[in-house]
Amino acid sequence: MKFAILINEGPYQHQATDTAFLFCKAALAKGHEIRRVFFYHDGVNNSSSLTEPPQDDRNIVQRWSKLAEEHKLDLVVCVAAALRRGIKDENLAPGFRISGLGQLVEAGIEADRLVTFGD
Amino acid sequence: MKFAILINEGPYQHQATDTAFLFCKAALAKGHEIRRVFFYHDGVNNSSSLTEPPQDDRNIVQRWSKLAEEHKLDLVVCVAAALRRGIKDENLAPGFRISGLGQLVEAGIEADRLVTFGD
Amino acid sequence: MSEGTVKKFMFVNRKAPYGTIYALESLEVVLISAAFDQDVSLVFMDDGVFQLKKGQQTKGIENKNFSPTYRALDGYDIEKLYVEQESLEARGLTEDDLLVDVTVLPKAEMGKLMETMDVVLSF
Amino acid sequence: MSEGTVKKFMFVNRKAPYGTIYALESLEVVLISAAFDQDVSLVFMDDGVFQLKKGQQTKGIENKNFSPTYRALDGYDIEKLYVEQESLEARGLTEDDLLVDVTVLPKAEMGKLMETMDVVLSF
Amino acid sequence: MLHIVNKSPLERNALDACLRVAQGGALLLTEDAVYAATRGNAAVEKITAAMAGMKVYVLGPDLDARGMSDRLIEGVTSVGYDGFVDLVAEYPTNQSWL
Amino acid sequence: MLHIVNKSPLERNALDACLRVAQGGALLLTEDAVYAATRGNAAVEKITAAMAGMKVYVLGPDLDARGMSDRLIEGVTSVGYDGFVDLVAEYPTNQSWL
Repeated sequence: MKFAILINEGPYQHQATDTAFLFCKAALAKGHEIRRVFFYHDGVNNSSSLTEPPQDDRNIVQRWSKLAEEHKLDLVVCVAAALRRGIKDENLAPGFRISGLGQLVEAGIEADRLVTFGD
Repeated sequence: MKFAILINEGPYQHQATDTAFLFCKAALAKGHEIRRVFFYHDGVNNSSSLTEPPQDDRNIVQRWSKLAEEHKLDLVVCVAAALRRGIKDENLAPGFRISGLGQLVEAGIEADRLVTFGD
Repeated sequence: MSEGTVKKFMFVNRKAPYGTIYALESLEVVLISAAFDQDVSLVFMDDGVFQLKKGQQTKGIENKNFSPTYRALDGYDIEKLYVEQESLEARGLTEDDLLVDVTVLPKAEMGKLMETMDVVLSF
Repeated sequence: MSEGTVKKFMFVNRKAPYGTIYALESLEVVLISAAFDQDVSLVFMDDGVFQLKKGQQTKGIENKNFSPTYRALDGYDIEKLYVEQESLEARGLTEDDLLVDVTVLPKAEMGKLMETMDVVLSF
Repeated sequence: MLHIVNKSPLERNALDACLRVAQGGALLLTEDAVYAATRGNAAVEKITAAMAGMKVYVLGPDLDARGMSDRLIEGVTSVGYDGFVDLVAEYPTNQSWL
Repeated sequence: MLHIVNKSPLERNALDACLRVAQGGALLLTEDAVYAATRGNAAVEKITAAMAGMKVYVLGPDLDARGMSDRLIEGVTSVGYDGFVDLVAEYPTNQSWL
């Protein structure tokens, strides 16, 4: 089945992005396809290449980049939300791309299921 | 009177930082001193030099930088929270500095009032 | 595959304006969805009904008043606006307090409407 | 001026652990405050009481279990831990469920204690 | 002391927690909390009851932004940001019920 | 449809809103919402009442993280992330009550 994922909160502050990540991993392990992960609102902060969590903590951004590489995931960051919050190509982590909100609507149309993670 | 301010949420997502800013402006206009503004949790995102809000919207980061310049405000961003969220010297807006949590406790000790703005 | 596909999208707005950005950024998604010729419904319940309150004046909080945009939805062919009756009542509001024409539905009807959707986004 | 000043600091924890980062980052402030030789009190009320629940195992959510830190507060001379009785009761918890020794106070006593503070930080 | 609440009374438990514990002093409603002091809101009873023991203020600019200025209940005082500053100065301690 | 709630029932109104409007289907409690299905929580009655009309699930890893696994009330099914995926696949639509 084809899933699309919407993530509305940033890394560390809320658990939403953790839950989304573990959901995606489980879906992929079951053979489902993740059509697109769309980052909106503070969710865009998940794509910052500059985050540096403590050694003993999970690295949320790198985890997304790695999952994207392994499974050819399409991680899309909303451009308008990103500009508001200071995410640009210069601090965009590998595997993410910046694009418009139309990518979210398109994912909703093309996927069999859209699941939202937020606050 | 000497005030210290604690801001726990990022720009645009929550109104907390707007309220804090307008509170500071009003306090300064009344002749009070702002001993320090401390940015914690997602509040550290207020210091990103890369934010670019739409033309017709307020520029929250620049507004803080400007107020700091005009009134010699001490805007301190918590280093641990900042690293977690991708705020570093390279994307730190003018007028902010990155330092430890001790600066918050110290501000609480030295100021007559500490006011928290968050979610 | 998206060519010609028409899905029923529902945007559920449950948060007050200005306290957080969800109301504003939700509206941005709604406007974009119109360009995709989808079947779009907007729901306002809980504090989301406050988004439609007449008379918003945001100068004092130095924030953008985006409420006039709700009046413009019509021009984007977004005409299905639903408000939950119980939410209005708990906040002392009536249809007359709202910026736009809406269909007021009691909670159970709202729940049934949700069941008919393909995609539900909640803000 | 801060040299030698001792203020009464109260940290009010009202949020559950893991759902948001407030509990963890609040703990970081508390530990720092110990280094400043202040008079520190911690309050746990509403969902904040869940921070002290025994038996937290965070491997499944791939998150750091920071609850053992509450047991270490003692070593930092942070010994004034207060829990609101009504909050415990509404969540089906008793003192036996908590990781550390606390003083349980009914709501009015908690309110009176707050009134005696110099600085109150709420997370 | 001064209690500050910035959350909608029908969405979060912040106002309830504050009113349960607070021992007099003053209550300032800001941001989404201003709805609590508007006519017809289900939380009005709580505010009215609280007024017996504490002074209740609301941040006017937040009421205006939300189009609720003409619905402020009686007995609650609307202040601007300068009034907010005065309240913080007036009470030796304050707490934001986040 | 599948209703997903991730907020504590005693802090936010998300669970109340969901249960007020939902017409059957399933309810999955995740993150801080898992407390709603634990013995002694003031929200348990609501969950018990909801079970008459819908299947109720809880995300097990979130229960474990919070030290509440031994307090899950009867009649609620604990699932892992794979079970979460299965539920999303099983129901044609889902809604996260944020």
